[in-house]
Amino acid sequence: MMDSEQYNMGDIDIAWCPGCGDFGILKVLKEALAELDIAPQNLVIVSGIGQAAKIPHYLKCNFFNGLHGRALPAATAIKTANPALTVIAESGDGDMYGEGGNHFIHTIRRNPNIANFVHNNMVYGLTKGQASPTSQKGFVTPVQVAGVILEPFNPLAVAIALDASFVARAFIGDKEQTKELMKKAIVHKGYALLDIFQPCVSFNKINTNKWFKENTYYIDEKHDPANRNAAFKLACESVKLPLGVFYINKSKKPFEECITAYESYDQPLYKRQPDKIKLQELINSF
Amino acid sequence: MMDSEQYNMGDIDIAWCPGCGDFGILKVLKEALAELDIAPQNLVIVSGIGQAAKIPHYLKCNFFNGLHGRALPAATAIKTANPALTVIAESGDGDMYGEGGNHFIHTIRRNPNIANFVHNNMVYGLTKGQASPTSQKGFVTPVQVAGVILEPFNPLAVAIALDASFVARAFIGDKEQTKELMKKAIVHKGYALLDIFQPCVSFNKINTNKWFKENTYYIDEKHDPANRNAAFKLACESVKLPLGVFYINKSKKPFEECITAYESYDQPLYKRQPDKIKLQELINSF
Amino acid sequence: MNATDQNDFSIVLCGQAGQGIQTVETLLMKIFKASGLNIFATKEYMSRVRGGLNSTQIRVSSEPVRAFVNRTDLLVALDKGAIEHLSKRIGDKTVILIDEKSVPDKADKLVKIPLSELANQAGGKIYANSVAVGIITGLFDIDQQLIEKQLSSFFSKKDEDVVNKNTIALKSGYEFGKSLVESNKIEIPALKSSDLSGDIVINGAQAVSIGAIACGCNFISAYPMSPSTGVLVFLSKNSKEFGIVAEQAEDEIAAINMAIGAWYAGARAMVTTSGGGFALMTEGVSLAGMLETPIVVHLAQRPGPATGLPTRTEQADLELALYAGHGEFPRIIFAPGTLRQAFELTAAAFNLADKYQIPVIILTDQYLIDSNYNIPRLNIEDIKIERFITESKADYERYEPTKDGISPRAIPGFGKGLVAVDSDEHNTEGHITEDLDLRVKMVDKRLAKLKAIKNEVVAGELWPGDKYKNLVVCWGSTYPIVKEALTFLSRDDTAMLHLAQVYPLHEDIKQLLQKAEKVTIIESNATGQLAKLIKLSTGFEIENKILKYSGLSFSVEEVTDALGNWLKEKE
Amino acid sequence: MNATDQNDFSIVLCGQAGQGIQTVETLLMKIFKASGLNIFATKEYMSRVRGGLNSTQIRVSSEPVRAFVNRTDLLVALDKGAIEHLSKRIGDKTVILIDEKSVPDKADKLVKIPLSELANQAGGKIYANSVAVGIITGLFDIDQQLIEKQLSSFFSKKDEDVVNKNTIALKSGYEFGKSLVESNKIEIPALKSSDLSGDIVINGAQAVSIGAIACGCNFISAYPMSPSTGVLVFLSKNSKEFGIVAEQAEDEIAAINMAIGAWYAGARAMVTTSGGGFALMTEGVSLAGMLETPIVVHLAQRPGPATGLPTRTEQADLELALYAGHGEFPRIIFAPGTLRQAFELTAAAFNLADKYQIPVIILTDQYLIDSNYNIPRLNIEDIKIERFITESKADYERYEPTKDGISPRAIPGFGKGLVAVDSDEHNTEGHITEDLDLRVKMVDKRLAKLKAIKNEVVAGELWPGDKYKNLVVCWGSTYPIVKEALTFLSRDDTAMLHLAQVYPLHEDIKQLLQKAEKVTIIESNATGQLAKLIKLSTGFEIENKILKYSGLSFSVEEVTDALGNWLKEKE
Ligand SMILES: Cc1ncc(C[n+]2csc(CCOP(=O)(O)OP(=O)(O)O)c2C)c(N)n1
Ligand SMILES: Cc1ncc(C[n+]2csc(CCOP(=O)(O)OP(=O)(O)O)c2C)c(N)n1
Ligand code: SF4
Ligand code: SF4
Ligand SMILES: [Mg+2]
Ligand SMILES: [Mg+2]
Repeated sequence: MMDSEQYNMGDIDIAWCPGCGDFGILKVLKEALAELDIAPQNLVIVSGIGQAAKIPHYLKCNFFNGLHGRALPAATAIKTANPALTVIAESGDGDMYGEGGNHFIHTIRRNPNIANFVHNNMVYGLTKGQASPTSQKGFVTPVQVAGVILEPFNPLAVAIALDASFVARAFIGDKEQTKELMKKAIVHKGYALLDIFQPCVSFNKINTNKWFKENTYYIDEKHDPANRNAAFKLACESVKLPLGVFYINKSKKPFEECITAYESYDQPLYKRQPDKIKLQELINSF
Repeated sequence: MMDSEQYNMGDIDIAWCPGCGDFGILKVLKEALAELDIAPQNLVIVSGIGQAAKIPHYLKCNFFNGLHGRALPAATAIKTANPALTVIAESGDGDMYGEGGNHFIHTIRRNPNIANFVHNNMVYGLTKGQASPTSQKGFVTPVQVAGVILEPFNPLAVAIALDASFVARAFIGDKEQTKELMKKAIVHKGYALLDIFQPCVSFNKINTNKWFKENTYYIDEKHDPANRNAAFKLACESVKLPLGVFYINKSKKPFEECITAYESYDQPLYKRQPDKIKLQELINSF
Repeated sequence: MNATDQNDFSIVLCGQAGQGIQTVETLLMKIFKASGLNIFATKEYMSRVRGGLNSTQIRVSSEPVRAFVNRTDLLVALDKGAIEHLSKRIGDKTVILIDEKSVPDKADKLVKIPLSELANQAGGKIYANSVAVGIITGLFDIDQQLIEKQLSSFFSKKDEDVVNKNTIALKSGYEFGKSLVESNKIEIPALKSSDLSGDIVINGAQAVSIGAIACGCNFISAYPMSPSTGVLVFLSKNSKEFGIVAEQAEDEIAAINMAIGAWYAGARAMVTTSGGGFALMTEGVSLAGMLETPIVVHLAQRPGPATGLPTRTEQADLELALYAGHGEFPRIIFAPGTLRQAFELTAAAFNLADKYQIPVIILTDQYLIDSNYNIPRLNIEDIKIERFITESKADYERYEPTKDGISPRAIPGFGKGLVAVDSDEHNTEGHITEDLDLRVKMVDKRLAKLKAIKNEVVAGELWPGDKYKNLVVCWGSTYPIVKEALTFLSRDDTAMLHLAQVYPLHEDIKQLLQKAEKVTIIESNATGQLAKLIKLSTGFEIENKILKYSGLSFSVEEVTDALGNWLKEKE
Repeated sequence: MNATDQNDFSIVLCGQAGQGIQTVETLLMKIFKASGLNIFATKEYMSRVRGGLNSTQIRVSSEPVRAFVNRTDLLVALDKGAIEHLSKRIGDKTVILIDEKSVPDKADKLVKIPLSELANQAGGKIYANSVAVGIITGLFDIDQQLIEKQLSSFFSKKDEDVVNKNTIALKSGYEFGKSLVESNKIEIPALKSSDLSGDIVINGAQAVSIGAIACGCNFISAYPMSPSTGVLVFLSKNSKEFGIVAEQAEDEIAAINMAIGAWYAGARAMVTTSGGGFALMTEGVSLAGMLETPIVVHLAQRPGPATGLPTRTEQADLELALYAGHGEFPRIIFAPGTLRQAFELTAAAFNLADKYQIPVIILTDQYLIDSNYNIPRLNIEDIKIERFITESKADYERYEPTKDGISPRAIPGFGKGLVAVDSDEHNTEGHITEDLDLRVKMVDKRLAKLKAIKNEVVAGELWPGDKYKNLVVCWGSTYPIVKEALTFLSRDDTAMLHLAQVYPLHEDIKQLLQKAEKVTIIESNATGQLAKLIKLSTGFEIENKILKYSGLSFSVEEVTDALGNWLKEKE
């Protein structure tokens, strides 16, 4: 086990609001990585744009802080180009489920071996408090002046509907459990969704730390994560929101292991050179 | 009941392949519209790009044949701008679930009162036979040379996961039932998904008419469409694919009825003029 | 401390995000303006919700003021870091007010104020803003009753206790402010007040929004993105009152396709976005071009590429706006320079989009959007809503050939005909075609509209007049900055040519340029995008360029200096 | 019937989509080339899978041929509608072969052929294609053994029965074809054959694909879109053999973000798309600009706006390619004119993207993509893969300042350092910044690269040489068409200037233009986009423009006529 200190950036200015749940996620992430012995050099965090998406700036790692909503395609490609890297795609709920919604559903189908951490504060933080796809009905914002009227996006139910290989939810109010879930998601072979409830102290005065505490509970140990229908039922619960691992499909092979590009070659792409002899033969055949 | 003839375009050149399931859908659509007494002038068909998306060119109606993948936002806006219109968003599986995937999930959340007909031939027809999101594993194409490796997109399960207000599937091999399902989808108040199995005789030699016949069955009448978990279970079935109405959520109000723009005004937008007095007051208040 | 003898005074408030500078700014603007003083306020802020350092400049003046100046007469430092943050804008004469509790180590010439103490006395830290408002209004000796009126209307929706505590805080600040002047610690210029009750104070986002509503905008679909979100917020807020459909879309692609769909069905729709969002709308812009469906785009610029500096300003998306969309079709691009222009041109955008059935883009930027000043009340009677919808006959054809390329536009459900629009090349009925002769006709039809469009281009504005040897070209938000710089230089041989419509360019521009002996251009970008467009449209090459792309707007002084140097060259 | 005395012969096959013209085309190309005749083939087709009318032109010649001609020497009408469809390309001398069963009502000068009869005799309708191949090869009296060899290798993957039936069909057609010549119903020019065994026959899509693989492309992510899909198909097909990741993305936005991610991790990645798809990639292009991550884009143009004519050709996305992306950053744009250039410049794109860490766009069009001709075997030894990846040290900084703006590029997992890239404005380490002085430095750094880029611009090609009074400018796919037109006009005072790199333009171009007394430009678009770019870059205005935008390529005759008229003007 490494020391989580090695991820520390020293005395930096963190742009999050005091009291934000993002701090907890950052701390837990470092610990999870340390406990899994993942060296910063072998880690790539891919993020989009938003408050959550700033996270790679606050720990030592390789990172790709790309466009709003577009972390998953970049993360998939990075993992595919070099499967030896540990790749985490991490952003906010608006980023992953709003702007990035199409990549969310198709990355689940593609099933690359990456972990997808979504800071779900049920609001757009960075742009100052508009509704996010997960905002609850009635949530009033400067844009949703009469309250949100859209059905909240249910990432877990959708992931289960798409037969995702790993589907879980955490609440950063419980750091220990969040860390354990992060670790499970990272070591899971295949796409692993971890939706993390994260209070936004500046713009979400409804879904506060207290609210999350009161409105969540841990899934019973008896729940069999291989049971898709049971997982779906849990995911649809809305009175109290379950936390923990909802669903695991162990039968799936990750994308990188299925594609033909790795059938006859196993080096990462950066080490490859085209086979000149074969290529000349191919040319000559025309 | 009107005569379905009134939708006929006369002697036109239809760009579909002889034997294509799209012909059946066109025929049935005209009949369904006639039986529902919907005048061409009050109907808007919104489509994207693809073989299926050419459908509005082949019947008399108002239409908006927009961009590949973008039928749903346009359809939502059209319905919202003028709720008196009957609006159908109709396109292929690639269009609706691939390029248009993000709109698919968020339109379900938004729940405008439109019907969404998806010609699901499990392939990209117009661009000559690449895999579509619904192509089954192992399906070989010029691009998926070693066969599809991605999990097929399950539109019904996803729609149910998003608590869509109406979710159904038809197979055009059975015209009567397809017509009935179309009618139900159109009269349903709110977003109504009808995924229609449609054989593509040119590019899908696996999921043929015969295959669909052998691999589908009608949902038992005892199934309660209000039961979301049961609906989900049905949607996940993959040995034989169920047809019929999977899920109806009657408690939902359509988008146009929830927005504030129609609270104090009820004319369609094209008849509105800004309230000059109020506006001048607003200006003066700054 | 020395008094300033100018007739305007620049106050800068600087503190962390989340400290409520916004409140101070709004209150001060209201109070100053109510007391008959002209005001201008603009801000620069970081892309974060709390912490960091943001600042707002408020100019108070006897005369109308509309531009950002580098000069700071009074800095109210709500945070230690303010002094370093604003070091380039602090001069010898700057008076710095700072809380006695947070004086930085090395700092001279500071005036300590009991900000936190007075706030705590009033009830807690959060009242510091009202103390600050009190101090500043005390310095100016503003009528107390007037202040109280503004304060209570500002807090009208809060409960009594809040209003009382703020009043106490403000009063104690006010007394302290007065004492600073009385003890000669600060000298405040005697500003002449005048009757400004016919004026309103708005910012760029409001000007655009009001222009839209006034001209019948009744549909907005957008995805939040700084600095364009204000327009979505404004229309959402007024959605019920004015019957506007205001929808936050799942992404910018949905937003523009919704807006195009809405126009098709008879709405007057717009989208509001910034560079990255507009980039995603590129295909949609092309769709509008092909369908010949109107669309109004408000594009509030910020520095790129990619995410760039989300809350800063730049004028570097002109070329993107010009060429966005595959294929060839006409468009119109406005770049308002003043709040009044923002109002008028946004309104005009709706009429022109409707008339020519094309995309009309309003290019603003963060500086314009976030700048406030007082202007005479906008009168909505100045705006004429022109609609170009026809009731369809049974044999209606959406793309009926006409001389000027404009086919009468019907909408579904209004008339006996059918309205068919198609993103493929199509025949006159809107049906897909592969007839290549027809293709040529349709391209010509679409492009033909440019001819009529060119007949009603907004002319460039020459200021102070049309006698000049030296010409300073600018566009968009720099208008008031350049104007003030020229006023300052007061040379009767030099004029400004401001372009509020950047595409198509007015045909007189070439002549106006050629008339000058010397021409320079001022742009907030690194490559001189308008200069390129002018070269392309007129053949005239402007070699001297004054460019800035730090993310901060030009200041009057910067432009004054740059123009001063340029005027000296080869003289 | 009259014989042609030219040394090349233009055959056009026309029938419905789905009738298998593609097979006839491929087989004929193989057979003619094997028999020592030069060939050129291009097609025009409708955006549908079955029905409609598509046609393929095959030119057979003693000399290399590379361009589309309007002249049709022999039309093989596989469908009644063919004659009307091709009416503009049927001349007095055109011989039309048509199945005796489908002779249209009003048609003269037809030669009836027993197409369906012979096909049915061989086993059914589907053998009509082989009968057609037989007839045409019979006309040319091609060696039968050679034909059989090609036939069996073509059908090598089919079962014996299929091969046999096709052979029978072909043979019966062959006999019939021979009899047509023998009975003087058709006269075929005596074409000289030569040894072409060192040649290959490829099309544009293949040339681009081979260039990419040869230069180390090992990642392609794309969304299908005509006419760009061929490149995705080619790389997918060869994915296993060459270890290439080839992934069909859910949309174009995913495609470009994948490709950028792949480059970041050390791959050599490309996307292939057409106008509408590229429009969606606009934000991604800007991302590459900001991250300074290389990206190679193959953009195969088709007529717009919006969906336009999906299977047709145009050159109207140059401006989009030039300005796509918000903010300001450098890029390179190639527009190959020949198959060899398509190969070489695609390869070069990878090296240059890698070297300068910028987007490199290869602009082709449907005409180039779907055109085939024989060229000397491409030699992959001509391509040098240049990689610019450094192994990182522990203190590695991704955006280390350098003189030329190019920071050494490391990749994650290779070296001791960390590789951080950021779409926000960033410091040298790749961390987000709001330091506005740094912002200016970073903009300058990114734009500085343009200087070095300008030092290795592909020069325009002057043909036949550099002595001219009249200059004809063109770019991209029209190269061979213009060349053949000039050959035909054979004026020693007139030259072609072809630009295969359209951005940045080579600095000599201005001089080359000024040297001419008269200049015209040939473009497949409606507004003269290259002419505009030339004006912008050089100040030189090309007033005479020869433009076509019907969706069909220029033909040699059209260009010959247009140039002929132009040359006559003011002479
Ligand atoms: C294409 C594009 N559209 C919009 C934005 C503006 N934007 C930045 S972050 C954000 C939403 C942030 O919300 P979320 O992803 O939930 O993250 P949070 O700030 O709540 O952590 C938006 C809309 C952008 N940067 N790019
Ligand atoms: C932005 C964009 N990308 C790609 C295309 C090309 N394209 C046209 S139709 C189509 C797929 C059609 O498949 P589907 O929607 O399943 O319809 P089908 O033809 O099978 O009925 C594609 C990829 C396009 N027109 N626009
Ligand atoms: S705005 Fe909300 S999510 Fe963002 S840092 Fe502040 S508290 Fe956290
Ligand atoms: S390609 Fe397939 S889906 Fe398209 S018309 Fe032909 S059979 Fe139908
Ligand atoms: Mg959020
Ligand atoms: Mg399909």
